[in-house]
Amino acid sequence: MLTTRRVDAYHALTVVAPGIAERFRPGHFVGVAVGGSQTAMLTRRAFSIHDVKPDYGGTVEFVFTVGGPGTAWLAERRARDTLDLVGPLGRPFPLPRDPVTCVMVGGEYGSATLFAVADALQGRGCRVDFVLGAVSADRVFGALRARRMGETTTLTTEDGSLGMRGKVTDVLPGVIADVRADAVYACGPMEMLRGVTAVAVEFDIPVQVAVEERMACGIGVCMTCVLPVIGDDGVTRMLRSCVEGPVFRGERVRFDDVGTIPFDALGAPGGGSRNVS
Amino acid sequence: MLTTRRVDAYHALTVVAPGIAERFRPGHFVGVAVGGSQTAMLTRRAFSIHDVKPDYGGTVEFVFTVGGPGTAWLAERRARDTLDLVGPLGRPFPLPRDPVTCVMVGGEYGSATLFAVADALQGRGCRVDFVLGAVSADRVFGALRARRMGETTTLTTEDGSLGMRGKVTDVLPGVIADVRADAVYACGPMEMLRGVTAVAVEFDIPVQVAVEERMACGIGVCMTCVLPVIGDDGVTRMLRSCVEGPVFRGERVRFDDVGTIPFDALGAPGGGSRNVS
Amino acid sequence: MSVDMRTYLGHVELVNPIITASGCAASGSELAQFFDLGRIGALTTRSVTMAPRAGRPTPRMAETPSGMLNAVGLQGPGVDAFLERELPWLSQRGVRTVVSIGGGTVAEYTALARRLTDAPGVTAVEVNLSCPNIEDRGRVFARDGAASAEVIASVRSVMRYDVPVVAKLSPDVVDVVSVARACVDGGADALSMINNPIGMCIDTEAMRPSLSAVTGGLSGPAIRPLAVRCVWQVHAALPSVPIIGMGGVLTGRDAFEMVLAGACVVAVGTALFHDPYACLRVLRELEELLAARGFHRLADAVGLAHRPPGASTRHRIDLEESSL
Amino acid sequence: MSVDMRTYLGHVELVNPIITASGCAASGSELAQFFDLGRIGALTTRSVTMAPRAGRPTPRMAETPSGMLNAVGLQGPGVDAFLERELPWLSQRGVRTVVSIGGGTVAEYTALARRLTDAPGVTAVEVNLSCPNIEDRGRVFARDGAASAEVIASVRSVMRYDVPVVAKLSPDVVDVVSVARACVDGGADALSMINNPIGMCIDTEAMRPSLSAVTGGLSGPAIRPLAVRCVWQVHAALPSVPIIGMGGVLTGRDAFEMVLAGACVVAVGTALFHDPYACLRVLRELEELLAARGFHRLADAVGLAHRPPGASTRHRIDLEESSL
Ligand SMILES: Cc1cc2nc3c(=O)[nH]c(=O)nc-3n(C[C@H](O)[C@H](O)[C@H](O)COP(=O)(O)OP(=O)(O)OC[C@H]3O[C@@H](n4cnc5c(N)ncnc54)[C@H](O)[C@@H]3O)c2cc1C
Ligand SMILES: Cc1cc2nc3c(=O)[nH]c(=O)nc-3n(C[C@H](O)[C@H](O)[C@H](O)COP(=O)(O)OP(=O)(O)OC[C@H]3O[C@@H](n4cnc5c(N)ncnc54)[C@H](O)[C@@H]3O)c2cc1C
Ligand SMILES: Cc1cc2nc3c(=O)[nH]c(=O)nc-3n(C[C@H](O)[C@H](O)[C@H](O)COP(=O)(O)O)c2cc1C
Ligand SMILES: Cc1cc2nc3c(=O)[nH]c(=O)nc-3n(C[C@H](O)[C@H](O)[C@H](O)COP(=O)(O)O)c2cc1C
Ligand code: FES
Ligand code: FES
Repeated sequence: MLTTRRVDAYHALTVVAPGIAERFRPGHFVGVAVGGSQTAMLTRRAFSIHDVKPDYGGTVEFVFTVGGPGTAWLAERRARDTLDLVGPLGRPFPLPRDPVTCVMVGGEYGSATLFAVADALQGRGCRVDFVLGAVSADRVFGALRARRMGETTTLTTEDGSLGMRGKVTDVLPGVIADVRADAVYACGPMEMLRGVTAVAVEFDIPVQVAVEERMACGIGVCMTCVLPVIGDDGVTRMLRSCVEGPVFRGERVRFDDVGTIPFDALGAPGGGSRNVS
Repeated sequence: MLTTRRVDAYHALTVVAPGIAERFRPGHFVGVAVGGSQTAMLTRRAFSIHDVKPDYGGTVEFVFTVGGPGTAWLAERRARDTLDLVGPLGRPFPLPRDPVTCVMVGGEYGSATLFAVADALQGRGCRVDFVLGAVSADRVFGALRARRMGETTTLTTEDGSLGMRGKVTDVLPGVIADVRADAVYACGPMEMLRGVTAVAVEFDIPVQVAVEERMACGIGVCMTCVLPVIGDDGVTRMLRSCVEGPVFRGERVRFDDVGTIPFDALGAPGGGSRNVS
Repeated sequence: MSVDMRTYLGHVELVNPIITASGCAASGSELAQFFDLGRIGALTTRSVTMAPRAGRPTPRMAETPSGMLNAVGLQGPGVDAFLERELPWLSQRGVRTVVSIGGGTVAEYTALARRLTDAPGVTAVEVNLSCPNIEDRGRVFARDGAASAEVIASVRSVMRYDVPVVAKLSPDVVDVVSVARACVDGGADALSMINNPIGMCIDTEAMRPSLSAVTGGLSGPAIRPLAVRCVWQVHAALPSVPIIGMGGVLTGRDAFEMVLAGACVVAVGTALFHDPYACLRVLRELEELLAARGFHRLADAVGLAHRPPGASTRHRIDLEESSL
Repeated sequence: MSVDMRTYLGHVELVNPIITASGCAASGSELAQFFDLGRIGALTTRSVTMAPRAGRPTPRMAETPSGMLNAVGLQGPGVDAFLERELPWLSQRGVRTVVSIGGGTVAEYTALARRLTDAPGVTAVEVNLSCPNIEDRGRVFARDGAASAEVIASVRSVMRYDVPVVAKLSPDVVDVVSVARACVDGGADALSMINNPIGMCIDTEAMRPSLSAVTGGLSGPAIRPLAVRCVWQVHAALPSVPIIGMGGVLTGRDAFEMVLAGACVVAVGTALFHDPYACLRVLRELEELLAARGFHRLADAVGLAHRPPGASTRHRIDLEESSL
């Protein structure tokens, strides 16, 4: 591990990981082992990759908030400690062929993953605008960088301590209209993704969302991270957010049914199969 | 935690623990929590107190070898890390009223606990001689200090790399005879304590031994650390080495029966009670 | 805001729900050096047997991931010494005492109960059913509903009417609810769970079992999910029966989990080996958690996790309050 | 010194004893990105069901001390898709495949076995008996020796003679040996243990069960002592029956513990979630441990911890060697 810094309410860790940095594409995440040897914490924690740099053969940075014991342990790491990472994991964000206008919508630490996407988009001549939000100013991640990169940047906080008082979905329609957006990229809490998707559907423009589900493995073998997604054939399947996601086309994700098995999903109970376990 | 140092094959940790230092008497041990928060290692590790000093309100030092994961974790601690100690625990060494001659017999890290005893004995005008042994030179603990404190110091190693080739029990009879010892104090592997006790019995002088049994609590509540000890009434009972020991009169400990329930022990199976669990 | 932590075992009131688990506090006097035993809900004794018992040979313990194995074998002085020395010591200090009993036959359990029935200072009797039934090829009572019920009925019949009889259940069964129901039908005033599931580990250096008894009882946080599941299932089936929940409780959060699952009393066992003050710490942490969530009474949280998906907590609490 | 790591499931030889545990390697292709599946003893598929299954709602997992709870609910594409896509993918790559099957009735298990019997690339069939028996009020087959034996007998009767049938046992029983014996009498060629004991945990913030399914299967090191105990007891009672040992194996040391207890094959499950390379690492570590202790053959270590107190290891090994 290389450096550790505080960014407002967040911790940022930079790790030397050439193998991961090399294969990185925007939207990828890493699985981080927590607790050290003899720990009682068995499962890796998933974190979106915020940034990769070429130094030291390749470094990876991720940003996190302290929630439970695993992130608390990570927050105590010091420079030169070693970290055990697996990655890059997940399906990255697809990028448009043409130089279109894209709105990047980030909530809380969700913003962290968007800057690499914006980089790539700008590399393809796309125009990029930012809409970042959180409950309070100290939880809005990357406002400065957004201002530097984006044509426009709109900030929202629920307590009004920064930018507009409210949610990103309150301002998103205005932004999409003003900049004549062709596409939306979003990462943040599921509730926000649902709202952002609704807005994009309203404007009939494509929206790519990076979702978050509880993950035990991150590599597609445990089947714990599923959510209901509509396929090209119109059939709803319980897809793994770690390997078939975390990036999905927003309108394909049945946000209202997350945490359930929709009756019309393939293999739903009663839908022909019996619930044998 | 204050300092950490290597002493040949051993690690020595000094911890600021005024409450323990204040109540310390030679023979006491501490229970040390290992692994930090969220660790899978549930039980404290027991270590004899090697030394206490008045600095910082009172410090405690213990000496250990790395065996399993708990001691491996302890060996990785750095100065200024915090340690969770319980103590002082156990029954300390009884001291003679009169200024007699005592031989201190230490095996491996067992020597560590003897110096505080020797101090106390010399404070009472006793003559102190040392017999320290181990498998090899780097595992003989405290030879220098013994040479400074003891009238005589005899060292043994099984590979002959320091002092006489052999075990402490090979040289002990000679030492007892030469110095006309009145009593023996011993700490080390159970096999050594058994041998030392045999020698002392041979010479018909009292011997105090500090034993070692697997301990889950160290405070007398779990009943896992028992061994067969003969009481004043001649009855053998399974006594807890953490609270009724670790110091016992050697001739009272039934070394040959450690790891068994002697048929004549109070409450032994068949001895009236049934084995209900 | 202070929380009313009183709770009941049958009709016996405990000042708070945190007690020690049997066999994890020896005779009580050992812990008394660390804190005033009167401050916890009750102290549970090790399982008392008729005759003195030397227990099992050592090694009696082995550490396992987030747990430990023990094979103590009910070492203890026997009921005579218990009644002469240990129980009086506790009652003189006003320590509420749950006396655990263990036997090899229904007759032995009954004889023990008879010895206890007139002894002063017995708050409740906990019947440790995880003992081999000598009359049934050493099959453990707790694994058989009928055998358990027979023991409980017999103990209940000789025990003083105002001393609750608690049946202690094992998780090593096909259906813990059916055993629980059998015990309640047999006259149990309360249930405690879980006793140690049986496990073992092997010393890969010696290439032999780590415990001299080969197998031993598994305890500690590793078994908490099994314990919470048992408490949950039994409370769902028998909501009116008081449950002493135990198994891997290290913190107030863990105790709260047991309470939410349906326990009105929570026992702390293995945690005492790591922290002699564990009971007081768990009690304080539990009270803080309850207060932080706006509970006025512990009782309002018991089994709360069973409420239907719709129902809110406040609602439930308001209901309780309005019924004052 | 290299160790002969070959082992046998019935008469089927495996190049080494380390396999994946059912449901912990999905369809196999996911792990294939990390290493060549041909290098492990075998890959066990998730439990295949007749119809496609969407499984349980999320949350499906919760972390517990040294373990985790899962309630996936056998999500899978159903036997048709399995035979069309997943099995051929494996057999084309020469991956030895243990196919796990799960059903709600004896008929369903039997129908599944019939579908598999002529499918190429089935190394063995593992019968996941931890499924609710629809015809017995949802009682899990594995908890009842007779029901388990009925399933095994029926599967055995339709399965090709040269494909071993493995009965997978649950620890949530009174006596694992009696269920094991019933399965062997029913025709099981081998036994695997343990499937997940049932546990639960509660989210103390939401004050509701952490899993949407309320209860789930406990896995990981926390349950290893239960697994080792089951393997030990069954090997002691049925020394000639091959045992696939699993439950919390993270390292070569853990696999060696299973082997010493009596397992000739060791399955790695939850460890794969933490380390995709776990199987290869465990295999290497196990081989190193065996070599360091002077074993020439894995087979010489199987059940070795059962040797009488007097007997030395060398002795045992020499015996084996002299019998070459
Ligand atoms: C694809 C993906 C990307 C993520 N990126 C970030 C990020 O960039 N920054 C950040 O702060 N957080 C991120 N998260 C959430 C992060 O994984 C959780 O906050 C973290 O696992 C919590 O661990 P804990 O020990 O603190 O909490 P605990 O609640 O103790 O975790 C217990 C268990 O639940 C799992 N878990 C708990 N919360 C979540 C969650 N929200 N999502 C997935 N698993 C969870 C943990 O992995 C662990 O197995 C991401 C999650 C996913 C799925
Ligand atoms: C009274 C007493 C004083 C001791 N003093 C010292 C000392 O000064 N220096 C030193 O190096 N060692 C000492 N020991 C031994 C020390 O406690 C063990 O070496 C240590 O617990 C091993 O922990 P581990 O995690 O490395 O090994 P592990 O084998 O992983 O320990 C697993 C479990 O077994 C217990 N255990 C293992 N070995 C022993 C043992 N020999 N005695 C008691 N419990 C054990 C541990 O406490 C733990 O609960 C003493 C033991 C006792 C009882
Ligand atoms: C060392 C030890 C001794 C025990 N002795 C008894 C006993 O005598 N009687 C009994 O009913 N339970 C006994 N138990 C089981 C505990 O009372 C408790 O049910 C179990 O350990 C689970 O709780 P815990 O994880 O908090 O320890 C013992 C447990 C341990 C660890
Ligand atoms: C996420 C998950 C899914 C599982 N699915 C199955 C399954 O489909 N069929 C089965 O027989 N066992 C299943 N198991 C049980 C494992 O095969 C194994 O028996 C158990 O987890 C113990 O091993 P472990 O501790 O190494 O994981 C599953 C376990 C987990 C953790
Ligand atoms: S986290 Fe395991 S399959 Fe997605
Ligand atoms: S270690 Fe627990 S009683 Fe001695």
